[in-house]
Amino acid sequence: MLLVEHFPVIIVGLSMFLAYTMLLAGYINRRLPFFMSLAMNFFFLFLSIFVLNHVLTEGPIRYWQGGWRPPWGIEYVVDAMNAYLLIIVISIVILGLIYSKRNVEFEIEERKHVTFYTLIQLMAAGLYGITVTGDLFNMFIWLEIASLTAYALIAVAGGRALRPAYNYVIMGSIGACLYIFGVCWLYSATGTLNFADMRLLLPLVYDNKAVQMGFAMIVVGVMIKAYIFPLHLWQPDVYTYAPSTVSSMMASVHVKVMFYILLRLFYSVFTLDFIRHYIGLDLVICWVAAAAILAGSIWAIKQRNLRRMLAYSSVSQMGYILLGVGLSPLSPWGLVGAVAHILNHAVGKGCLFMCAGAIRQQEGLRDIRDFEGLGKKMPHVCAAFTIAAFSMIGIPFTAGFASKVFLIIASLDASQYPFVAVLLISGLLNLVYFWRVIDRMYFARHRGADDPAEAASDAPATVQEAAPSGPSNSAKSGRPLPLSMIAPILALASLCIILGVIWLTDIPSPLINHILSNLRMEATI
Amino acid sequence: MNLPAVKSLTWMGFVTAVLLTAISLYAVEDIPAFGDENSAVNKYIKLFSIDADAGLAESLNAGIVPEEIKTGIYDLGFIKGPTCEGCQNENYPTLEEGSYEVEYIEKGTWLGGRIYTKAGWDVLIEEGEIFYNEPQQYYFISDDSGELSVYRYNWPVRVTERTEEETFIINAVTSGLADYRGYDTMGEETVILTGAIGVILLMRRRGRL
Amino acid sequence: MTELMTPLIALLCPLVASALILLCRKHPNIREAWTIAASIAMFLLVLSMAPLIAGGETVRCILFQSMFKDIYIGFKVDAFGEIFAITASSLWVLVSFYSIGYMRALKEHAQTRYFFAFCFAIMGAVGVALSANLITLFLFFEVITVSTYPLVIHEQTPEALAAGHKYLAYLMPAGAFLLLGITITYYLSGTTEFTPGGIRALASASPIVVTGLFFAFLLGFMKAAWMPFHSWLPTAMIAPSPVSALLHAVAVVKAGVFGIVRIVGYVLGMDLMQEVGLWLALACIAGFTMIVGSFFAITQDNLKRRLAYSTISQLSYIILGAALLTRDSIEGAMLHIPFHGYMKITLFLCAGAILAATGKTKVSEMAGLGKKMPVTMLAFSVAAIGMAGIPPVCGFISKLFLCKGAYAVGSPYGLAFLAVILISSLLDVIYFFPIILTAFFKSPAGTAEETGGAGEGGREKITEAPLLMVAPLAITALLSLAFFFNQNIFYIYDLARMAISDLFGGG
Amino acid sequence: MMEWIVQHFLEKYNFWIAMFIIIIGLTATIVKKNFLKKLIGLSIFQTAFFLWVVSLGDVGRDILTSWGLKTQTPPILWMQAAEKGYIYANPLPHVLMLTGIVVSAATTAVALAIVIRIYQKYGTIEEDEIIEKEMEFERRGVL
Amino acid sequence: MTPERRENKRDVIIEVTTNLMFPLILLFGLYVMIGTGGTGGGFQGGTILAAGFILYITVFGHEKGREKMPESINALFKSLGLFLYNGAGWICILFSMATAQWLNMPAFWPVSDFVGVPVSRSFLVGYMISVGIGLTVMASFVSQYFDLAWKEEDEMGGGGE
Repeated sequence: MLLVEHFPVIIVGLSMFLAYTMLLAGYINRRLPFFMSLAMNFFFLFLSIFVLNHVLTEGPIRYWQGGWRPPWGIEYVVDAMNAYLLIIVISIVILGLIYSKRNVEFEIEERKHVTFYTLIQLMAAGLYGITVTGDLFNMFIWLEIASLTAYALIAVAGGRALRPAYNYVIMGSIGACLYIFGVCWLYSATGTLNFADMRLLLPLVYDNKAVQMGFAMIVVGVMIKAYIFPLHLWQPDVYTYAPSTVSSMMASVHVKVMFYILLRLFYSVFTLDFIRHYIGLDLVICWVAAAAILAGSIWAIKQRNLRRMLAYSSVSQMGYILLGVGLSPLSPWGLVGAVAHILNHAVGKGCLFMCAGAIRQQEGLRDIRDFEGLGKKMPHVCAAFTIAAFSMIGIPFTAGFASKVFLIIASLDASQYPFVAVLLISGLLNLVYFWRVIDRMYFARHRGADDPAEAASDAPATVQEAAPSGPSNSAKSGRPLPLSMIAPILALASLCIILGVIWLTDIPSPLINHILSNLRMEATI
Repeated sequence: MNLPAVKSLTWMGFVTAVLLTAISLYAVEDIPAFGDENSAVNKYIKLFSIDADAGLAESLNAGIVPEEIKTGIYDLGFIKGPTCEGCQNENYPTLEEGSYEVEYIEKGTWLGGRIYTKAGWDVLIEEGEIFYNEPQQYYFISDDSGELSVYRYNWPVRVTERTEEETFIINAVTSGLADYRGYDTMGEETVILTGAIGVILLMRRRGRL
Repeated sequence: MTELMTPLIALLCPLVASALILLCRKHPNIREAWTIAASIAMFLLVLSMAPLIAGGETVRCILFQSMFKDIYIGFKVDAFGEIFAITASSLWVLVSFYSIGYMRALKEHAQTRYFFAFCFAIMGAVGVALSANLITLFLFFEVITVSTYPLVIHEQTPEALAAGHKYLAYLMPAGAFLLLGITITYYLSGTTEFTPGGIRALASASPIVVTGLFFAFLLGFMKAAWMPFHSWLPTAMIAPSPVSALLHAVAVVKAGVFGIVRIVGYVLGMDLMQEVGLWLALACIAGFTMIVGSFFAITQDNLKRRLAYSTISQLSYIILGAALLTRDSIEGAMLHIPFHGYMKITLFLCAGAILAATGKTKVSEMAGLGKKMPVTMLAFSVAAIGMAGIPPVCGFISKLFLCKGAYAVGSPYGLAFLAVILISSLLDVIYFFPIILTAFFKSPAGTAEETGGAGEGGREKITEAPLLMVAPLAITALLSLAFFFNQNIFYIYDLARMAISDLFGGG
Repeated sequence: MMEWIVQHFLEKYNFWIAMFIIIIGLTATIVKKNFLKKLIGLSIFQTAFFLWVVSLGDVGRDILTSWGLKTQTPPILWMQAAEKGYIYANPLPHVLMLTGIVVSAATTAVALAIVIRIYQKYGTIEEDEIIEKEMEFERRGVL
Repeated sequence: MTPERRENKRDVIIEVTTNLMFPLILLFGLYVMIGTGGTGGGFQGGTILAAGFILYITVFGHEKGREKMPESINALFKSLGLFLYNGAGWICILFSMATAQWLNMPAFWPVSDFVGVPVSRSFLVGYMISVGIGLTVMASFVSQYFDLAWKEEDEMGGGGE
């Protein structure tokens, strides 16, 4: 067995091992866990690059836990999609850790840091586990680890974060239970839990009603976790009040990994043939995604709290990815757009949430209307925010443009013309609510109702608006931001531009073709 | 969530209840009956069935799996074969001469802790020495009502047969928990630890952590 | 077809300059030295390609292949693009001198941001000129849109912000429509390359699809300020004068008409336009815009708004020339791009100079300025005469070609559009000459000194604007005179002939 | 109709009992305003679901019907099982659900911790009152 | 979970009974954990141990409970159990096998036979795992009980928005 084939399980198991050790190391020195976690995650990034290289050159890695061949034992499958996602998750976790060092010192009392970082590491372990596993029930375990850590990490902010955290506990548990419920229905029809084995057995029982309903239950359960539009009710409050580190990590990678479960289910367990012909769900998915895109953008326009606005923007951006998935049975470009947007949105939204946390830490500002002249006070953060906002809008030479073009081409290729209009309109809506912030930061001199967008949003916004207006009643450390917080923000912002150029070239096309073939899409680009 | 959201939650609750009822009414026809030991969960899943002409039964009695059944299993992608497209080859063995053994089993016999409600042939394919990592497939070919149905055995059959010689544990639940699916259990313990750490993070007011 | 890195280097000049400007924001002189250096370097680089292209070559520079099959991001400089590139880059040199004088004379704030955004806007304009296919053109189009926003709202007053929002509200949906058109083109024909005479594969599409595609493109090129989608342009005149001069007389709007000519000549193709009958729709829009824009211009008292409406009507000459689909008309359109650029920039620079010197923005206040600032007003008069198409200014040449083209159409439509051209030239006379008359021959009212003294800055005596502002506008005025006598400065005329022979074949 | 009831209702009563309790628990989870009641509903939901999955592993129906009075035995291998004709129950659902029980226990612990924090902060665990208090906090501008 | 705290009245019967039962409960927990023929029963045994400790804490209060099970020891147990479990896998990785084979592959039979009971060659790691699970479960439940049953008015909320 090659050494590199051990790397996925080393990444997962060692990150759990690391978490147990961090708990004990907290007794020696409270700063130690952070540095251990940072160093080990760099090591994991190193390993995951080898994994991606091996996958692209040699083919997928199949790793039998305990040496038991599937379907008797648990199998880890790492193909191009996993390796790609694994690198994204690890890099964002590393940047989030670097960012969190001083931000957590500001937001959370010092004696809780040990358990905080232990939980962050456990959440990372859960995300890595979901990414590499090849077994439906094993995936449930990692899902629960990631979710439990997320509940606790959100609630630690205390104050207004408690009730959203509790709502998230309830909704998330319902989602996980629906997931495992559906898995057991599939199990009752096929008697196996392994992805590959189930993919071979399922075509025999496609017309089995338990299989169809189990599929629907899994989809609903995962959609709750990934806050697809009708099921997103828990999300905005959570992202608004959670600690900045946690909300940036969750918005960038946590939800992507949750969505990856959906991808894996669609492409590796079931087939697009099943989704189209046995339950006819592909266009339903497309329309749900369109509703998510428009509704999320429109709700985001009505917000005044920056992080709440970003939360609703995430709802609409998840709609982009879902739209790509829904279009993929008709055109490979849909899957390309989804895969590309998973990365682009992780980078851009992580940067935006980090900027929100940084603004709150230095200036104590949450309300968009208080942002006048911020471009002078914190130039780096505002520049990064602008670039990431451009990426969200889809301005050329930023990352978001590429995925928008892929999705438009996909919907033309699938001859689903309404979604072209939806994509273009949502780009303009993103422009409206992000440009408001940029205006405030750089150009606005006078505060008040001179901004038409805001004057329009006055009346409805008062009901569901939560942030107290004005910088008066909020903790703030007037000191300028440390480098350890600015560096990840700038790194992500520059990644937005670098990716925006790279997606225009044909450098990623081998990776994309590998992903398409590993997800059993016939067509290549 | 704010007040309108709470109201919508109420409605969502009732809608969920109705939906679950409808789903169970719809899907109950394919849920295995209570205590059915032939269900896919408990014993085997039916792959396909071919009509039994005379040759097949003799060749099976002679201990040779006939070509029709081989090709049928090939086409499903379970076994390394000429027509196997995109199946997990390295997980599944070939169905060559001598790599499997066939034995005929009467109706109603108890064997290995399971009961045969149909007469048929047990086909066990394995390669390599009897220990870890050898590819294995268990098939059962029943000859009821003039046609041969090919089944594939599932987890419990294989485990209840092999657990003692492989894991030296007579308790099949424990061997499944700690050995066959031991990684799940490690994750489970980690979940417990996670819960404890989360409670510490939220609640603890004194002490070091 | 020669492979050169020149276009890439030419586009890197403003990019590098913008970074250096940010670095040197503490030292104004060094900062503006970078602007000057970059503008001159880019002009020389663009000009260095001209003789090659005028000789019939095409310079191509492929940056990278994109993930879509046979679509690359890169530059292909043909004669028509070279004309626009030369215009924009040469005017940037003058305007950068001018804007230094302007910004310092008025002691504007945020000058670093101004020059930074200016570099990006010019990069966008030249990139549009040099781009090889629609995708590349779209990338630089959006760069123009985003980078001109800080310039438009440079004042940062609520009115300026409202104007900026209006600007975005028009141009961002335009970008969406352009993207739609590009993707439809790729979906129909599998390529977005500019090919003289049009993309062949589009000819097989159904007329309805082609019509929808054409109007998507037309809405996408809303930068051309064709009516009724024009009102962002006068609103954006709240920007400082150099911005209005370069961006709203040259870069942005010319990029729009450039795109329309590209669509007519190089994407849809003349034959398709002819047989689907789209040329008539386009020509009607253009003629409507010419006449109505001129009437709007007559009613304006604010000088810059009057110039803005004149821009709207003059741009439609180019659109009309492209729409008529004859050799002479398209040649006239191509010639009108640089000629109108030089003349209109002169007018805007004069307006800025008047504002800087006297603080006057209204036409009615300009009585007697001709004696106080003779150079400015002379340049203004030259450009105004050219606008009206009266020799000896270069406006006459392009309008002559347009009239020949309109006559060559032959059908009653052609004569009608000929009449439209002549009428709107007459209207030009009507709204420009009062300014000249007021400035030169109308002596100010009895309280002229007080009104002059009451000008901003409380200066007692009105003199010429600083030299940095007067020299560029004098140069542009002289250029627009010189183009009448020798159209081949900067190889403009050869390039136009070459573009025509590309489009129509033969010579 | 009759045989549908016999076939799909009486012979699958484990499924129906489980679904009944699941629906009760899920509805309580979503509808109740009291946070502890929500949690109780969630536990009911999960437990009923475990009940069903474990009942999937039950065997021996055909024995009772066709082969006289033999019964199943837990999957602990003992020598005489085969010749005595006992058959083993399916171990896998037990394995899975042992894990699931632990997971639900951990979830309940974290949820309880959050509920206690909420009680310490707001003095109540009724969602409506909490929301009113939050509105009031906003008006006063505290926190 | 009423916020005001009642001073707990001591009750001799309960305390004496608890003192008697406590070691027996622990002994029974240990038996369930490692006493049966094979491995397994880690979770159940750990739960029984935790129940014993929880009974003791309920009767004698937190202070004495912390004397019986200090916080640091608790955290040590929590991690130690998982070290045992996880470490079993790491040993196998070091020998370049697949993880978590619980050492009963032929390479390890001599070790197992040297240590082990003849019925079970996976004696070594089997018991490692049982004890690990038991330790983790016991420590986790006890610490959860410590924290959840902790009656103390703390500051309203944390640094959340």
